[in-house]
Amino acid sequence: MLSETASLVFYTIAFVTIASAVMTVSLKNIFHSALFLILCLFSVAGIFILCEAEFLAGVQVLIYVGGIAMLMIFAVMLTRQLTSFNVKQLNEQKALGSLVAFCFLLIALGAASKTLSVKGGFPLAENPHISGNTTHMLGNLLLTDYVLPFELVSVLLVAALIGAVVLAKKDEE
Amino acid sequence: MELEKLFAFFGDLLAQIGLTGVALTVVVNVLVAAMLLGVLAVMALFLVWWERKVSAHIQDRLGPMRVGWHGSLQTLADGVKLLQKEDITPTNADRPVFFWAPVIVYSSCFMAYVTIPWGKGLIPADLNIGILYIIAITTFTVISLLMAGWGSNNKWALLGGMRSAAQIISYEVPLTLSILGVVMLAGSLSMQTIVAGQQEIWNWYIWRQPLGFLIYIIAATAEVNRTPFDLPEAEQELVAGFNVEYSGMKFAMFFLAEFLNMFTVSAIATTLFLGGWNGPILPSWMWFIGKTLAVVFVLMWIRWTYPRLRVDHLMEFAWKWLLPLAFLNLVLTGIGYELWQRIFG
Amino acid sequence: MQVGLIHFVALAAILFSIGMYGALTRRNAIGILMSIELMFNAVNINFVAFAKFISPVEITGQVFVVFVIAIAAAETTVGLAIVLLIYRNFKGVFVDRVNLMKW
Amino acid sequence: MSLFKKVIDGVYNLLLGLKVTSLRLPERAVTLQYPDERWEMPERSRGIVVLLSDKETGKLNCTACLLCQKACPTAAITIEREKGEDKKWHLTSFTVDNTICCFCGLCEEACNFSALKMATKYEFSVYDQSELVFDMKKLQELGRDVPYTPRPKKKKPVVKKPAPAEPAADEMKPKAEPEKETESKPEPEAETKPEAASGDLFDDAKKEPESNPESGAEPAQKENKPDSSEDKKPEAQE
Repeated sequence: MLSETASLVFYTIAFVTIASAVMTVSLKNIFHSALFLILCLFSVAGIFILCEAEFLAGVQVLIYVGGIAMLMIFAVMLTRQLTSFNVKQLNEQKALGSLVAFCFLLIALGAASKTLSVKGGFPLAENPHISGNTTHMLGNLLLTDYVLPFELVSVLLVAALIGAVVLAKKDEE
Repeated sequence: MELEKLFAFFGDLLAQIGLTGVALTVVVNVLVAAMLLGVLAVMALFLVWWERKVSAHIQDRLGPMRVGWHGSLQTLADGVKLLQKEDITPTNADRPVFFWAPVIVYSSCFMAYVTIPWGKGLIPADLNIGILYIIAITTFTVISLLMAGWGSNNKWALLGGMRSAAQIISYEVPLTLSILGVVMLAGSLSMQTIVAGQQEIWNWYIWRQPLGFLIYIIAATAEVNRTPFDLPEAEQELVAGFNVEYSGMKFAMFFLAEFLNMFTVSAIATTLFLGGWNGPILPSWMWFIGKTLAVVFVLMWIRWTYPRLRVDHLMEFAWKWLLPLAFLNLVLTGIGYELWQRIFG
Repeated sequence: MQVGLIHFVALAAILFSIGMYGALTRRNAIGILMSIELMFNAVNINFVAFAKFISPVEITGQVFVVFVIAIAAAETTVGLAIVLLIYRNFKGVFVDRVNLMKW
Repeated sequence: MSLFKKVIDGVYNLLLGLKVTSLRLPERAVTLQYPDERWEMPERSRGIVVLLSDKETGKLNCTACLLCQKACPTAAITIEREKGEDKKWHLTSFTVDNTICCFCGLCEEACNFSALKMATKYEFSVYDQSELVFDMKKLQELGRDVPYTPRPKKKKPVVKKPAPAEPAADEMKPKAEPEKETESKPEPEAETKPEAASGDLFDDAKKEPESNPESGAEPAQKENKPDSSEDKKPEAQE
C-alpha cells in the first residue's frame, strides 16, 4: 500500500496518463496525438517513480520521450497530408474495435480483481518497499543473471538498426 | 558566507513554527524552487550581458555601455522592452503548440537544476539517478524546439526545428557516452557522490577523463546550439530558425532558456570533471559558480572564434568522429579502471 | 482509498485497452505505432508494479522493463522505416490503402 | 598517417584561432561610443548639402546660375529665381530634397562661386519624411558656420577688368554687369561643359541665365529620359 500522499499523487498521475492516452488515440491531428503521447509516456515515468523504479523512470523519459516520440514526430513531419482535418483518421472497424477493446478491458479488470483482491490469492509481499539502490540492483542483475538476454537485446537493437537503414534507404536504381 | 548554515537555520525556524510532515516538505520545496528561480533568472541576465561583453572585447569593441555600470543593466532594459512588445501569433499557427513550446523549453531547463549541486549540501534533491535525470529532462528541449518549428507554420521555423532536433539527438549519443566514463569511475549516478570522489585537484575526473571532457565540451556546445554548431538558428540561412515567429516575452523565454542551458551544461561539466564545489578557503558555492563561469567563458570564447559548420559536416563529425572516440574513451576507461583495481586496489 | 497493486493493474489494463482501440481503429500507420507504444507502456506499468508489490527484494520486473523498452525502441525504428516505405510506395501512410494482397 | 597529420593540423589550427581571439581580448576598443563620442569628419567628407554665405555680409554666395541644379544626377536640387531690376538673377528659392540626394558631390564641383558645399554634418534624421526637404533658409542656417575657402580662380585670361582677388559673389556682380552683353553671346554652348568653359566666372554666370530658363531645362530632361528607359529595359526583360 502506498501512503496517503502517494495515493493522491497516483490518482493525479493516473488521470493524466489515461486522459492523454485517450487524446492520443482520438485526436485527428496526428502531430497533437504525438505530443499527447509524449505527455502520456512522461506520466508513466511518474508511475515508475511511485513504484520506486527511478532508474527506469529516467530511462523511460530518455528513450521514449527523447528517442521514440521524437522519431514519431519526425515521421509525422516527413510524411505530408497527415494533419489535415478532412482526412478520415479512423477506419471502418471503429465499432468493432471499440467493442473488442472494451471486452478486453472488462476481462482484464475481472481477472485482476479475481486474483488480487482475494485473500491469499496472490503472494503479495508483506512490505512492498524496495530497499537499496535500484540502479545498483538493476545493474547487478543485468550483468549476472540476465546477461544473456541483455546481450541478445543488444544484438536485436543492432539488427533493428541495420534493418531500418536498409528499409528506409532509397533504391539506387 | 556559509550558506549551508543559513539554510539549516531556516529549516529549524520552519520546524519551530510548527510545520511538520507533508506541509513542511511542500513549504521547503516551494521556497527552494523560488530561490532557484531567482538565482537562475539573475544568472541568465548576467550571462547575456557577459556574452555581449566578451564578444565585444574579442572584436575590439566595448559592447553595451549605457545602462548601468558598463551596461550591466542592459539585459534588464532589454527584458523590459521585450515585455512591452506585442505578442504576435501567426494567423495560421497551431496555437496551443505555439503557446506551449516556450513554456516547455523554459521549464525543462529549470527542472534540470533539481540535481545540480551548488555547494556542500546545497542540492535541491540528491536523486540517486542524478545525472541520468538531467540528461533525460533536457531532452524536452528538443521537443519544444520541434513544437516551436511546427507551431509557427513557417518553413524556416520548421527547417530550424528539424535541424535542431536532428543535431541534438545526434550529439546526445556522444554526450551521454562521455558522461558514462565519469559514472564508471565514480560508481554512481548521484551528483553528490560524483563530487565527493574529487576532493583534491589531482582527483578531478578531468585528469582521468581528458578525452571524455573534450568530447563532452564539444557535444555540449552542439547540444545548446551554440556556434560553431548553431545551425538550427543560423541567421544567414534560416533567419532565426525555430524562433523566427516568436516575439515579446515568448522570444525572451527562448533566449533566456538558451543561456540557461549553456549554464546547465557548464555546471554539469564542473560537477563531473572539474571537482564540483570542492575547493579551498572560499565557500563551496563560490567555487562552484566560479568554475562554472570559467567553463561558460570557454564556450563563449569558442563561439566568437570559430565559424559555423556545414550541416553535413556537423552530422559527419558527430557520427564518424565523436561517437567512435566516445566508445574508445569508454573502453579505455573500463580497462584502465580494472587494471588500477588489480594493481593498486 | 489507499493505492495497492490492484490500482496499478487497473491503470495498466485501461491503458492497454486504449492502446488496443487505437491500434484497431486508426487508419494512420504512425497512429498505430503510437497506440502500440501505449500498450508497451501498459505492460511496463504492470512489470514495475509487480516488482514493487510482489518481489521487492529481487526486482526481476524492472529488469524486464529494460528489455521491453529496448525492444520498443527496436520496434519503433523498424516500424517507422516501414511507414516511410509505405509512404513512398503508396503516396500516403494510410494502412487501408495497402491492399495489394487483398482479393 | 596522413589522417593523423590532418587531425593534428586541424587541432593546431583550432588552437591558433583561440589564441588569436584571446589576444584581442585585452586590446583597447577601436570603436567610438557613438552618441557620446564622434569621429572628427575630414573636411572634404560628403555630408549634407549646405548653402554658404559671406562671412561679413551674411548674404548667400549663390548667383542662381543653375549649374548645380543641372549637375545634380538625382534632381534633388530645385532652384527658383527671378530677374531683379538690376537685370540680375535673384534666388527666390533653393530646395534640396535629401530623400533623393545621393551625396555624390557633383553640385559642389559644379559651383563656381563657393556657394554650396557638402558639409561634414551627417546626422539629420527626422520624424517625418517631408522634413528632409530643406529650403533656402534652412540650408543657409546649416551653412552658417561651415568653414570654406573660396575656390581659387585659376585662369582669367578673358577678363577685361580683373576682379579683386577674393571678392564675394555679391560684390562682384555690379562690376560684371557691363560685360554681360558683349561676352555671353559668343559661347552659348559653353553651358554643357561648365567646368571647361568657366574661364571667366562672370561670363558664365551672366551667360547662363539668358539661355537657360527654357533651353537649358529641356536638354536635361531629354538626357534623363534615355537613361531611365535604359534602366528599365533590363528589368523588363528579366
